[in-house]
Amino acid sequence: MLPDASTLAPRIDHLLWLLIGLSGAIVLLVVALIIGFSIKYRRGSTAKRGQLPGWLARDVEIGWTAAIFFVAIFLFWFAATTETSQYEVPKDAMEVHVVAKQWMWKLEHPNGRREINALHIPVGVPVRLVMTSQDVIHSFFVPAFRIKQDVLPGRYTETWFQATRPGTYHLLCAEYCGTDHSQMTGGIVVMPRADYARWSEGTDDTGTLAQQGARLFQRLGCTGCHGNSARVRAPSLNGVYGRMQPMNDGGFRRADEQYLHDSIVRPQKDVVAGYQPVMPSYQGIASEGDIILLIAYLKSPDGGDVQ
Amino acid sequence: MSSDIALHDPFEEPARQQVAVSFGMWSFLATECLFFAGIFLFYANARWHGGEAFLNGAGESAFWFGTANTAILMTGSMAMAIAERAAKADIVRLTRWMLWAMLALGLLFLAVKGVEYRKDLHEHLFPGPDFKLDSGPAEQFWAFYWAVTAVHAVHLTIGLAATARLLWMDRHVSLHRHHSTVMASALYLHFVDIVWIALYPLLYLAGRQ
Amino acid sequence: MKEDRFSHIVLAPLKSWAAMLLLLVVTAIYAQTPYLPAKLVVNVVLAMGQIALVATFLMQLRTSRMLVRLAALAGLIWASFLFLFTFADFLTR
Amino acid sequence: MSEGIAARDLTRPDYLQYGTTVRSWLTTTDHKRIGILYAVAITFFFFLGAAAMALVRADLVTPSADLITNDQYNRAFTLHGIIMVWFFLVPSIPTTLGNFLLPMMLGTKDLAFPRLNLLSWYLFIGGGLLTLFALLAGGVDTGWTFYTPFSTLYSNSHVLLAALGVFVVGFSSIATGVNFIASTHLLRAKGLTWMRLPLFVWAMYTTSLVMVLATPVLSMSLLLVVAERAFGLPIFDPRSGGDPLLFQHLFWFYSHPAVYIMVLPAFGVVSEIITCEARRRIFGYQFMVYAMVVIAVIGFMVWGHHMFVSGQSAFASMVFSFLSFVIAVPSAIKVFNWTGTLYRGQVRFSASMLYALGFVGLFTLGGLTGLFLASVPLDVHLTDTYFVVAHFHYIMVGGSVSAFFGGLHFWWPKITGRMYSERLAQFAAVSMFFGFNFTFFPQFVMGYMGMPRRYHVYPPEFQPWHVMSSVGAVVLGFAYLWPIFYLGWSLVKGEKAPDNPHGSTSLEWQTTSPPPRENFDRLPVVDAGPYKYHPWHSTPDEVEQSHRPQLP
Repeated sequence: MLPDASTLAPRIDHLLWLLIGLSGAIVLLVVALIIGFSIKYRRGSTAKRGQLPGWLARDVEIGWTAAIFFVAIFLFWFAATTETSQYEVPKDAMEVHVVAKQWMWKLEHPNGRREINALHIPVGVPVRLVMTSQDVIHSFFVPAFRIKQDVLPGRYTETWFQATRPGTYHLLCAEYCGTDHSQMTGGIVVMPRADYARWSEGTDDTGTLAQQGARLFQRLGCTGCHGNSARVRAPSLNGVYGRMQPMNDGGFRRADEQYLHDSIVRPQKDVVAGYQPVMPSYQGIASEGDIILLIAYLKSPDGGDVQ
Repeated sequence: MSSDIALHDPFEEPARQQVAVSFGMWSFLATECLFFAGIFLFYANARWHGGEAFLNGAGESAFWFGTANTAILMTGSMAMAIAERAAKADIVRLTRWMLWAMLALGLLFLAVKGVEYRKDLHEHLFPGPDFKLDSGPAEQFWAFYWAVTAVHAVHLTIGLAATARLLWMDRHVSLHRHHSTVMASALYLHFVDIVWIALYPLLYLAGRQ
Repeated sequence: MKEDRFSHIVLAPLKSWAAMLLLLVVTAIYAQTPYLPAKLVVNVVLAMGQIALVATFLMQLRTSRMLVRLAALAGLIWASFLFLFTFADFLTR
Repeated sequence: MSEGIAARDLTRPDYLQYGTTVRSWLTTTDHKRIGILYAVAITFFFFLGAAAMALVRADLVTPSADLITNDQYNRAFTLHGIIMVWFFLVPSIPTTLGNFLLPMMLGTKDLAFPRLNLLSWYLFIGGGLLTLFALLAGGVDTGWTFYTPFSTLYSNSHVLLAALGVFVVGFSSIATGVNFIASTHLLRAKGLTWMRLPLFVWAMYTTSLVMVLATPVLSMSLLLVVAERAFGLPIFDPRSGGDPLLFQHLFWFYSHPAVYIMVLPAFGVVSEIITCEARRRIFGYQFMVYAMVVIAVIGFMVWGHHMFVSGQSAFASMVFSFLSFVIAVPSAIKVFNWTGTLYRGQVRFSASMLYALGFVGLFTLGGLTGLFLASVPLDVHLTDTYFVVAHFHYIMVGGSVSAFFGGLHFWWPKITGRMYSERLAQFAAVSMFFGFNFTFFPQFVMGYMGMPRRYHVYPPEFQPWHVMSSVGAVVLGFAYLWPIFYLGWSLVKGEKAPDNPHGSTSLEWQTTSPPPRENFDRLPVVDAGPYKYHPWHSTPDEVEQSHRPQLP
């Protein structure tokens, strides 16, 4: 059967077997009643068929309805509690950036290592996936970890898992995305920590995401306005990640990954208070991969602090 | 008085048929209400997420064209109401005049709309490569503008066709006998007017600061 | 044409037409003058007022049976389901 | 049998002999003939959709793409989806059995708007031709869900034509819905109060409510796809701030109530069959009626359970999950009441009864797997896999289609005036039950193991399950083709049907079969509730026909 290779998997299996048990009992009850009544009271049989007392019919009915309602509420509560623990992403999670493109997965480790349709991760370390798509809706589905999250164009979606057992597991695209939807698959390779350390040693010299982002920050001309010595008035980006920004039309917005992504691609949407919407859009100039590098650079400690 | 209402098949007495036509038309208008609710949801979502840029886009709309058109359609709707009541009271000349008034005002509305469309196209306000403002929420406002005004124009054209058909029927048969048809057309045109009344602030007053 | 028929057939629509035009002028002016608060809310409320006028008087909902009024209301109620639950998603994302 | 409402004078022609030219059929406003016109149209679409699925099931026997290419596979399953949902399941029971029986059960001559009824059929045929042209000209590869931005920006197939075809057929079901609601409100016979209506009429009424109030939102969402794809208006375009989830909200606001449009009529048919064949008054009539009304209303508030993993907010997912659990309660009430109706009855195992009992069993399994998908953490794992495919096929095919076949067999003598061979029909019912389970139960297991939906090439470890499912599909195919022979045979050589072969006390059985043009010679007067079978220590045939109408 399906291996349970993540911390979430056993909890999902418990819920599944609880539901299978309950449903099996109800189906058996209904089928047994139908077959039993049909045969016992078949036409022409001599079974006793007196009149049913009125109160019996009504009380049995109300009793059954209340029972089913209680079971439904209990199942909702049980499922909801399982789910809420999945919503909080552990703080120390290892961040992997995923870019889905029509019919391939591009994954980038924090230390700059890039992979296509494969993801090497250490066992026992929570991994946070920050995902976006370059074209249509895809869906990051790893059956063995029981996780699935749609990957939307123009937006970051997140999910996380913590592998508990080394091995290679299927990575599948679960949202229909065109001709080769069924070929958009890959593998998650869960390795013991020592092997993972040795594997990630062999990074080529492109440097970490933040270093690549710094070079890109210069090349795309961001320093022209956002540099410290820039003449054009633009908000300073030093340590901007996570700060609450006052907006022009009143209200505040936290400068999270989504806000930074939108400000690069659609700068007119939410302009910081006191500034004019003069920034050109980088739609089509900076690809999703480049935006990930820029954001990684701005999240690094001395991000944005450049002449 | 009610004996001379034209009866259709399953109904025995005209009062029952009157309620049936009115109830059937209102049920259809409920579906139209949900139909437009879909595109209003798009407007609400685009305006909520669009923020300032959306309102800049809305600022480009032609305020005076919109206000004039709203007044025209309201007057037409009133004319149709008078026509329907006159048909019920069998006042033939008033019914005929008011139907012609409705047709004329409806065509005037479409004409004013045509002029506005030409002005908008001239100012590159159709979403696309040469869109006047920066692409993004402003372009979304104009996507809503073109889509909803086109759908509304189609609905108004259907209403005017129904009015023309009433005028054609008027020459052959007494509209008093076919009052339920007049009532159905009147309800439909009133609904087209209601949609425009709801659209007017969203399209023309959103951008005004 | 007798007096009461004239008032029902011509005067009643004229009165509601005049009221609607008045509301139109008010909403247009309110939107144009700068620095007035809550323009969106006021515009929408005035528009709903005009719609209520058309529905009750011109479309004679006031004098029609409960069944017909229910049909008129059903459209709005179900449309509110669509808005309610969709914005339950948009606002809390 | 009892002397029905219509005196048996052979001079009066029944509705089939009323005009035999093609023109008389194509311009008829008789609700009975329009029901038959619809039956012919949806049978054609049923076998077209089934052919597409036979191709897909044959190809899925091997994990690699042997029979057809990826693109052909995508167009085949999209064809299956679009044809089966909009051109067979949504119209199946309401437009055929509903059109035929509703006026007779209400005790009236025809529906409230006969010409609107004929217009509904022409809209259906128009939409059908548009969609057929789109599918033959190259097909659509977006799936029946038309998700953006794939359907608007990236798909290079005939999305526009298919969207317009479905847009037109939407108006056909709105017209039928408005007709049914107006007729039920305004054309009930004298003495037929709301709480004396047969459950089939309640099913048609609640289905029409859902059809009328849900279809317009589908029309608008497809119109917006056409506006974006044909005219470049950036409505759902993520590059200019559009939200793909907006389309999913608009689409599922229709598409979840659509599954209740498909299953509510089946509730009505099954209630009529079980009460007549078990000779028992329905168990808990009020509970059954309120259950249907609650399903019709809350059915509009649960669509978010299709979008738990699509990036919807956690709060919205919780709200939709809770309401999806609550809506399971009315379905459970109905299943319990059908089972209760069998208690102390006189059960006869006719073919329609076998279909009805099969429905109750399969619908229970389908409904309970819905609870799996309503709980958010399980749905995260199970959605977009074959578990979901199996779930909705259990309810649509195991439930709605077998109820449609049951209703077709139960009212066949009334519609055609001919009897069919009971033995062959029972064989067809049983073979369909086993063929269906053999096809779709393996998909539950495959789905939990992580086999995604709409996959043409799949990991090899799923092959045994796919082979099992494809073999089951062959048995199911046989079970669907089999009725064509013996029902066709009954049309030609079948013996003349008596007015009331099943001894039912329902209004439509009190007139001749096939019924005359105006259904009844004298409009019936109703004085009591719908199901007067209660045997009271009596054998089945002594069920007194207290339903004989008094002269008005």
